[in-house]
Amino acid sequence: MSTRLASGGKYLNRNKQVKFSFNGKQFAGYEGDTLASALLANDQMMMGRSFKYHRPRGVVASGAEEPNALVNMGEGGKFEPNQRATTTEIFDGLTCTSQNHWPSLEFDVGAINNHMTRFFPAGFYYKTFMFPRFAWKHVFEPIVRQSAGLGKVPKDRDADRYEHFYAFFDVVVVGGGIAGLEAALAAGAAGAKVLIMEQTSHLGGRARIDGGEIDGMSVDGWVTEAAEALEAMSNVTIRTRMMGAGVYDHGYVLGYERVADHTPLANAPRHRLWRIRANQIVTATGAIERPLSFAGNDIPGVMLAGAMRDYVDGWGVSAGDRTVVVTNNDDAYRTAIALKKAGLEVPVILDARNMGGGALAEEARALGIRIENGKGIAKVKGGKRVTSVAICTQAGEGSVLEEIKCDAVAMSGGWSPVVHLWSHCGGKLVWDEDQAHFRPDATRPPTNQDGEGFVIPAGSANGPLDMADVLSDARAAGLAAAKACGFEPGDWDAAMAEPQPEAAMEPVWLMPQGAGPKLRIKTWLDYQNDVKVSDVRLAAQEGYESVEHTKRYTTLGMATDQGKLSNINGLATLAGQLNAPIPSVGTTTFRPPYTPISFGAIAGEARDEAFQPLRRTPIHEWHEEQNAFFEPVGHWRRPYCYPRKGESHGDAVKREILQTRNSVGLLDASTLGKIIVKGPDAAKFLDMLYTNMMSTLKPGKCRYGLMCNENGFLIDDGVVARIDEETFLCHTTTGGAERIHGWMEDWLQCEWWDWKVYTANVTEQYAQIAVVGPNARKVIEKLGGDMDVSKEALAFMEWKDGKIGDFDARAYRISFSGELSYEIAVPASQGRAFWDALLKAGEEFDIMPYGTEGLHVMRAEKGFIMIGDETDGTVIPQDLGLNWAISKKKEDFLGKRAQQRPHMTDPNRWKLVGLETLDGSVIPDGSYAIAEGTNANGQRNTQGRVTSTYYSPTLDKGIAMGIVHRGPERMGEVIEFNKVDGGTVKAKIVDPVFYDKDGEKQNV
Amino acid sequence: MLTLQCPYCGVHAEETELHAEGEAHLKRFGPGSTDDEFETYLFMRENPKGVHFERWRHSNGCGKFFHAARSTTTLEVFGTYPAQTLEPPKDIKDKISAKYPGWRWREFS
Amino acid sequence: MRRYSAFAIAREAARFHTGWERAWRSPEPKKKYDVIIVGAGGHGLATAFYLGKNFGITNVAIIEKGWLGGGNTGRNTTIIRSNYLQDPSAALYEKARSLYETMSQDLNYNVMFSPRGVIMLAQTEHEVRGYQRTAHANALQGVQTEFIGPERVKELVPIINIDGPRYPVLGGLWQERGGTGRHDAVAWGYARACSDMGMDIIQKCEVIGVRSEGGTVKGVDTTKGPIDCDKLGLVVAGNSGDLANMAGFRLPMESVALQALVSEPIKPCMDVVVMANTVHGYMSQSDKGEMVIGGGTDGFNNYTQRGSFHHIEETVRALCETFPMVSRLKMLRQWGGIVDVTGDRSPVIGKTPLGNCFINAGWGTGGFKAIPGGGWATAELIAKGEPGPLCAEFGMERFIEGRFIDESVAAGVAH
Amino acid sequence: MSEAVSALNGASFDGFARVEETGLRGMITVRGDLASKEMAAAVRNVIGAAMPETRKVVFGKSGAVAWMSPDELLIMVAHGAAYEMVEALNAALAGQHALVVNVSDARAVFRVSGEGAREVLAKLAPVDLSPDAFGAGDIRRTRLAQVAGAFWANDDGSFEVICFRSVAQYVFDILRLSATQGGEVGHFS
Repeated sequence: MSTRLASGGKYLNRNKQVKFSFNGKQFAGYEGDTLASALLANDQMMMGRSFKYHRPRGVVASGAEEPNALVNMGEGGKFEPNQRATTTEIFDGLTCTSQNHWPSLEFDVGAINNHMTRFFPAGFYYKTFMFPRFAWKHVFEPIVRQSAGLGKVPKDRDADRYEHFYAFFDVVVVGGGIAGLEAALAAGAAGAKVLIMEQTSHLGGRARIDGGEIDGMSVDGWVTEAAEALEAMSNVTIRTRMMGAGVYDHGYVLGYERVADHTPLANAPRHRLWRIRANQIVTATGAIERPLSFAGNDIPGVMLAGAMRDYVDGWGVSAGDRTVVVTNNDDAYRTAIALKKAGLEVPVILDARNMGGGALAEEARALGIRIENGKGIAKVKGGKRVTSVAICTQAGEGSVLEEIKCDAVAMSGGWSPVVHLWSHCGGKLVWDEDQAHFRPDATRPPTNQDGEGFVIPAGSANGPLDMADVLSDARAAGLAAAKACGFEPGDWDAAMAEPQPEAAMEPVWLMPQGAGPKLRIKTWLDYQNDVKVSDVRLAAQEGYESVEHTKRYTTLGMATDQGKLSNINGLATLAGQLNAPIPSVGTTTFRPPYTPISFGAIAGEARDEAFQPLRRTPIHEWHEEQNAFFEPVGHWRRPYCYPRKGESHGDAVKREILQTRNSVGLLDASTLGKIIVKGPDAAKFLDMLYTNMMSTLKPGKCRYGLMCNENGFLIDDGVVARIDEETFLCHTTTGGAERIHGWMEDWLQCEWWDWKVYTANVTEQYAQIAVVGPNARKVIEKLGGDMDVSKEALAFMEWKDGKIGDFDARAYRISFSGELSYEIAVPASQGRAFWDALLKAGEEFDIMPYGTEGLHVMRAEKGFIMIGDETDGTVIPQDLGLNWAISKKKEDFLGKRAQQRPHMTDPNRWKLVGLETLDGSVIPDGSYAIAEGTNANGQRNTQGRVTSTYYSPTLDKGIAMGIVHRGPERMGEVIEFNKVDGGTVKAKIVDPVFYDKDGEKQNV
Repeated sequence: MLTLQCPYCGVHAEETELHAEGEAHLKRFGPGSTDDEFETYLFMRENPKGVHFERWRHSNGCGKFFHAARSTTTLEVFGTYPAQTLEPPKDIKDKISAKYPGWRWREFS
Repeated sequence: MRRYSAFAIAREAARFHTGWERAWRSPEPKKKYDVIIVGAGGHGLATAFYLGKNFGITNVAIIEKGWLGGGNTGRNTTIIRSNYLQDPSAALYEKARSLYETMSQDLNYNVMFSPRGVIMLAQTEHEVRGYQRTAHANALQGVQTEFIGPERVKELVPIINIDGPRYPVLGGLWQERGGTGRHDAVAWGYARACSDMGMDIIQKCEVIGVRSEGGTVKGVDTTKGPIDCDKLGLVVAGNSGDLANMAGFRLPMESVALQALVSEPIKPCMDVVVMANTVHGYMSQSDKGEMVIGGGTDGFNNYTQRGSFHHIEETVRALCETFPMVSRLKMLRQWGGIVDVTGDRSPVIGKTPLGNCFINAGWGTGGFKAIPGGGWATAELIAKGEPGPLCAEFGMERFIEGRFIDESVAAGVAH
Repeated sequence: MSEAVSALNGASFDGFARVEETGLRGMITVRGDLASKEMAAAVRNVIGAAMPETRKVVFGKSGAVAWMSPDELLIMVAHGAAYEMVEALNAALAGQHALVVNVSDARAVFRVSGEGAREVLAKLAPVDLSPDAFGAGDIRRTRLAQVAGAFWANDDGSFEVICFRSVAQYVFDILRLSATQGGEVGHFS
C-alpha cells in the first residue's frame, strides 16, 4: 500500500494539517502536499480510468507530465474538470472526484471495453460502424461519445475572476530549478532585467531530490542562497506558481500564473495571464523521465522512478512497501537507494543493460539491494494494483525466469529534455544518440524580428543531466542571453558541483526486446488514450508512416498530457517497425500551451460588463430609464423602440411613427459619425471620396453624399455640410465613423499626401438630436435663443450655428423621414440637458422619442435607402436609382473605374423598386422574387429580392423595397416572392416612394 | 504576435496596437485604365513566400499609416518606413540583399 | 483492396491484426502521367478520386511535399454545412454535403460524418434579417435550412447563454443535416480509394518548378526529378501563390494564418455545431469530448502556420460569453494553418493563364466542408478542359468582370 | 449656457489604487506642421508652453500640450476656456494650413493614483510601464483592453487616462476591475 512515512518530505509543513475530500471520503494531508501526494499518503493509488478502455489508472508521475491522475475539482461556480492531481496544491476544504467511470471508480461498467481490447485496435472505428448509413450518427457515435470525454461538464457560471498583465524584460528564464537559478544569477549579475518563473510553488526543481553538493553546500542550501541573491537584485523578478505556457513570435511569452488556485477563498484573481515581451528567453525547463514499454506497465503502482523518489523525499510518501526498480540507466538507482534509506523494501533492481550500472549501482549493492543486469520485466501482474512482476532477460522474448511479489514498480527509460518552449516558435531539434533523446539544435533556434535566435536552452532542457554540466550550461545560457541584450558578464562566480559520472544508458524501446504480440497488446505507450505498442506497429504496417499519421491514427500523444511521456517511446516504436533511424521518422510539432491553461485566464477581465466596450450616447441613461428596447449597432446600443406598459414592440413602433408624422418626435442621432475635413484641398478631396460633386456645395448648405469603395460598391452615405470655403463636416452612418475616418486618412496619407487636407473625427464631441414632425419648428422656437429656424432663415438642406435656448447649437435642416426635421448638434456634455429641454418644450405636442425601427420604417415609406439594408457590399449606387448622386462631370472618384466593368454596366442587374403586396400583407424579410425554371445546378431561378420590408403604420399596409431584374422598367407588374414554407406572396412593382412623393411635408 | 516600430512616433508597437492594411506600393488605376491594369490593382497580389512589403496603420496609437518590409516565412522585420514614398528606401533594400541576395519583389530588387 | 468491416476486424483480432494490408501504396513516380495533381490534401485527393470514378482517368499522380492530409485538411475544425447565401456557393457546398452523407460507404472508410446539425446564431436585428434572407435563398436552392427562434436554440444547445446580456440570442439559422466529419479520415479514405484505382500518391516530394511549352503545361520538376503530364491540377491550399509563381502567373489571393484550438475533453454536453458571428467564434464537441473552437483569420500574409495569440483571446472571450461553462475549461492545444483568401473570399476553381493547367484554391476558411464538391467540380474541369455548372461561376475571370461571389453579405455588418 | 456634465459625473473607486473621473476638461485638437515656427509661436503665446517633443506632454501657463502624432497636438485647458483658446489659436495660425477644433466634450478623463497605479495600467495596455521606461511627462497613445486610449504620467506619480466619451463607463469598469483589492501584482514595487 501507499502511505505517509514517519519522517521526511522537504516540501511539507507537517505542523499544518489540511483536510480535503476525494469521492466523498474525507482525507487529511499537510500543507505543501499536492493532491497526488496526499492521496498516495492515504493509500489512494488508483485515481482515475483511462479514456478508451476505462482501465484503472494510478498516478505515474509527480508533475506536469502526469497523464492519469486527473480529477473533477471543486463545486458549483468553482468546479473544474481534468485537474491534474500532481500539480494541484491541497487546501482546506478541497473537494474532488475521480473521472471517466460509471457508477464508481472501483466498479466501472465501461471497463467492459477493457475486455474487448483486441477488437478495438488503433483506428478500428475507421474500419467499421459504416452500416447502415444512419447508424454512425444514431447508434455508434453516441456510444463512442458517452464513453469518451473525461471530466464532467461545468454547470454554473464561473465564480472566479481573471486578469492579464503586460510585462517587458531583457531575459525571461523559464524554470526555477538549479539551471534556471544559475542562468538568472548570471544574467541578473550582468545587469539584465530578468524574470524567472517557476511553475510549482517552490524553487530548486529536481536537484533538491537528487541531492549532491553545489559550492560545498547541500542543494537545498544553495537554492536558498541563490533565491536570496536573486531577491536582492533589483533588476530580477521571481515568480512562482507561474508556468511558461507558450513562446510566440517576436519574443512574446505567455506566463500562466495560478494566483489563487491554492487559496480559493482569497479575494484574488484565480489566474493571471502574463503577456510578456522578452528580448531573450532561457528555457531551463528540465527533463522528463520516460516510461519503459513492458506488458502491464499501466497497472496502478507502476510509476516513474524519479516520481517515486519525489514522493518519498519531497512529500514523505511511499508508493508501495515493496518496489521493484527497472531501468536502462543509472538514475533509477537513486530511487532504489532513496527507498531503501526510507526503510522500504527493494526486492530487486532490474537493469536492462548487460553491463549494468556505475557508481550508483555500487552504492545500491552496498545497501544490500539485489541487482540483476540484462534483465527486464516480462509482465506486471495485478488489476487495480500491482501484485508481482515476472522477470525475463531483456534480450529474449519474455520467458519468465522468476516472479517477484511487490506492490509497486519504479521504471526509468531515460530522460528527455523539455523542448516544448524551444519548439513553439520554430526551434529545431537534434537527436542525441548517447542519451537517446531529442534536444535543441543550437544552430537552428527560433528567430525573432531581427532574424536572430531568441531562445536559449539551459541545463537538462538542453541535454546535460549531470549537475556539474547542468550548472555550467545554465551559466553559459544566462550570460549568452544577457550578452544578446548588450550586457557584459557581471561580478558573479559560477556555481560549482562535482561531476558524478554515470554509466551510459542504453535505449530500450521494448521490454523484452523480442516481446511478441500477446505482450505488445498489453504494453502501453499512452496511458490516458490507451495506445499500445501494438497500435503503433499496426499503424506503420498499414502505411501510416509519417509520425503525424501515426499520431492521428492511434491518438498517441493527443491526450491532455500531450504525449509528454509517450512521444519519444511512440516515435521509437514507429521507427523500429519502419526499420528507420529515429530522427528520420521525425518528431511531432509542439503546440502551445505547455500544459493546459484556463479559458478564463485567456479571456481575462473581458466578461460581464467588461466583455466588450458598450458605447453610450450622452442620452443613454435616459433611454435606459425609459426601459427602451435596445439593439446593438456595432458597439453602440441604440433604442429600437420605447415600449410603454402593455405595449408590444410593434405597438410602440406604430405609436412612435404616427406621433412623429402627426405632431413631433425626437431621435437620439448622436451615434452618427461626424468628421471635419479642412484645408485648401478639402473640396477636391471630397470630390474624390464621394460620387457626388462636393466642391460646388456652398457654405451654409448641406448635400446628401454617397461613398463607394474602389470596387465600386456603396459603403457609406450621409449629409455633408460645408462650414466655410475650406471646411466641411461629413456625416457618416453609425457604424461608419471610425471606418470612414480611417479611409479618409488612408487616402490622404498614402495616395494624395501632397494634398493639403486635415481631418478630425468629432463624432463624440456632440450630442445630435433629430426633432421631427410638423410641429418640430414650434418646439424649437419655444426654447427661444437667437437662432431663427423659420423656413426663410433656415431652408431645407441648410445649416446654421446659434443659440437654441441656452444651448450652443448647430442645426441642420435635413430629413430622413420626409417630415419637417431639424438635426441639432450640441456639445455632448449638454446633450442630456438639451434632450430634457426638448421633451419639456414638446409636452404640449405630446412629443415622444422614436427608436431605430421607427426611423427605418419612416425612411422606407419615403423610399430612402439604408446602408446595410439596401446595400450589402454587392450593390452599386446605380442599382439603387441613385444616378442623380453620381457626378457625370468628374473624371475620377473612388469606385468610378470599377463601375465601368462589364458586370456593373450590365442592364440585367437587379435594380431598386418599391413593392406592394396585393393583399396588403408584409413580404417576409429576406424573401426572393422567383422566376421560371431552374438553373444548371437545379436551383430555382430568381429575379430579385426584398431589401427592406415593413408594415407601414402611416399607410396601414405592407410596404417593401427590393431590387428586381430590370425593375424600374417593369412598373405595375406583379411578381411572386417566396416564403420559407414553400408558399409565395404576390407583389406589384411600384415607385419606391410611398409617402409624400413631392416632398411637400419636409419643405414647409 | 508581431512588433513593428512606427516610423512616425517611434513606438515599438505590438500587433494589437496596429492594423494590417495589405500589400504596399500598389499603383492606383482609375478611369481610363485597362481591365487588366484595374484587376491587377485591385486583386492581384504578390503574396510572396519570403520578402514582402506591406502597409500597416498605427491605429491604436498615432494613427499613421506606414510601410514594413517583412519576411512572411520567418516574420523577420527588415525595417519600417513612412507611407509617403513610392518605393522602399535603399538602406532597407540593402539590408534585405545582405540576407537574401537576389531577392525580387515586383519591380524592386 | 480488402474491405473493412466488423467481420474483418474480428478475423484480424484472432491473429493480433497482423494481416491488415497497407491503406495506400508508396510508389516511386513514373516518368509521365495523364494528370498530375499537386497537393494530396482533401481537395487534391478528392479531385483524383472523381477523375477516376466519374471519368475513368486513373493514370494519375498526386504529389505531396509533406504527408498526405497534413495541410489544412488535418488542421481545420471539421465543420460541414451548406447554408450559403449565393447560388453558386450553395450549389457547390450542398453537393459536397450530400457527398459526405454517403462518403463512408463510397470509400469503405468510416469518415464519421455526423449530421448533428449546425446553428448560426443571430444576435442582432441585422443578423436576423441576414439569416432570414439565407433561409429564403436556401429554400429555392434545395438546401434544407430553417430560421429558428431562441427557445429552439436553447433546446438544441442547453449550455448556451441565451439571454445575453450583451448579445441575447434572437434566433438562428439551423441546418439539421450539417455537422462534422473526421478530417484525417477523409484524406485517408480518399487516398486508400485512389491508390486502389492504381493512382500513385507520392509523398515527401516537393514541386520545385512547372514546365511548359508554348503556353501549355508539360510537367513538373520535383525533388524526386521531373515528371511529365498532359494536364496539371494545382490543389495546394496555403501554397497556391507559390505554385502559381512557378507556373508564371499571379493570383487574386493572399495567404494568411487561421487558427483553431481545442479544450481538454469532457463528457458530451453539446451535440450541435454553433457559430456565433457577431462575437466571432464557433464551437463544436468532438467525439473525443474536446470542445473544438475556431475564430477569424490574421490580417497579414503569413506562411509560418503560427497565428497571433490575440485572435485566440478574442475567440475565447466570445465563447466564454456565449457558453459560460467554457470559462472553467482549459485550452489543451492551439495551432494554425495557412489559408488562401481571394478578393471576394470565395474559392477559385478554373482554368489558369497556362494551358491545361487548372487550379482549385482560395477556400479561405471553408475548405474542408467543400472537399467532395470541390474535388467533383475540379475533376470535371480537368477531364473536360472546361468548367461544368458546379464551378462555372468560380473562375478567376470574375475579378476582371466584377462578378463576385460574396458570402460576407449575410454576416451581419451593423449600421 | 446650460450646466455641462461629464460622462460619469465624477465616479470614483478605491482599490489598491484610486481611480476617479476628473470631470470635464477643455480639449483642443490642433493639426498642422508642428515643426513650423508659427505653430511653435501659437502654442507658446496662447498656452504658454513649449512645443512638446515626440510622445511628451508639457505643462504650460494656461494648459497642457500633448504630442499626439507628427502633425497633431492635444491641448488641454479649463473646460470653460476652450472656446476662447480655439479662437486665439485660430487667430495665431491665420494663414497657415492647420485645423483647430474644440473636442472638449468628446472624451472622458480619469486619474489613476496611488502606489499600484502603474500595475493597474499594465493590466490593460501593452506598454512597458516600469518607471525607467515610462516617467513623468511621457504620454502614450495605445490600447486599453479593447478600446483606444492614451495616458500620461504626472510629476506626483499619478497617471491620467483619456478615452472617448462613449466608452467612459467601459474604461472606468476595466480600471476598477484592475485596481480591485487582491489583484496586486507587486511587480513595480
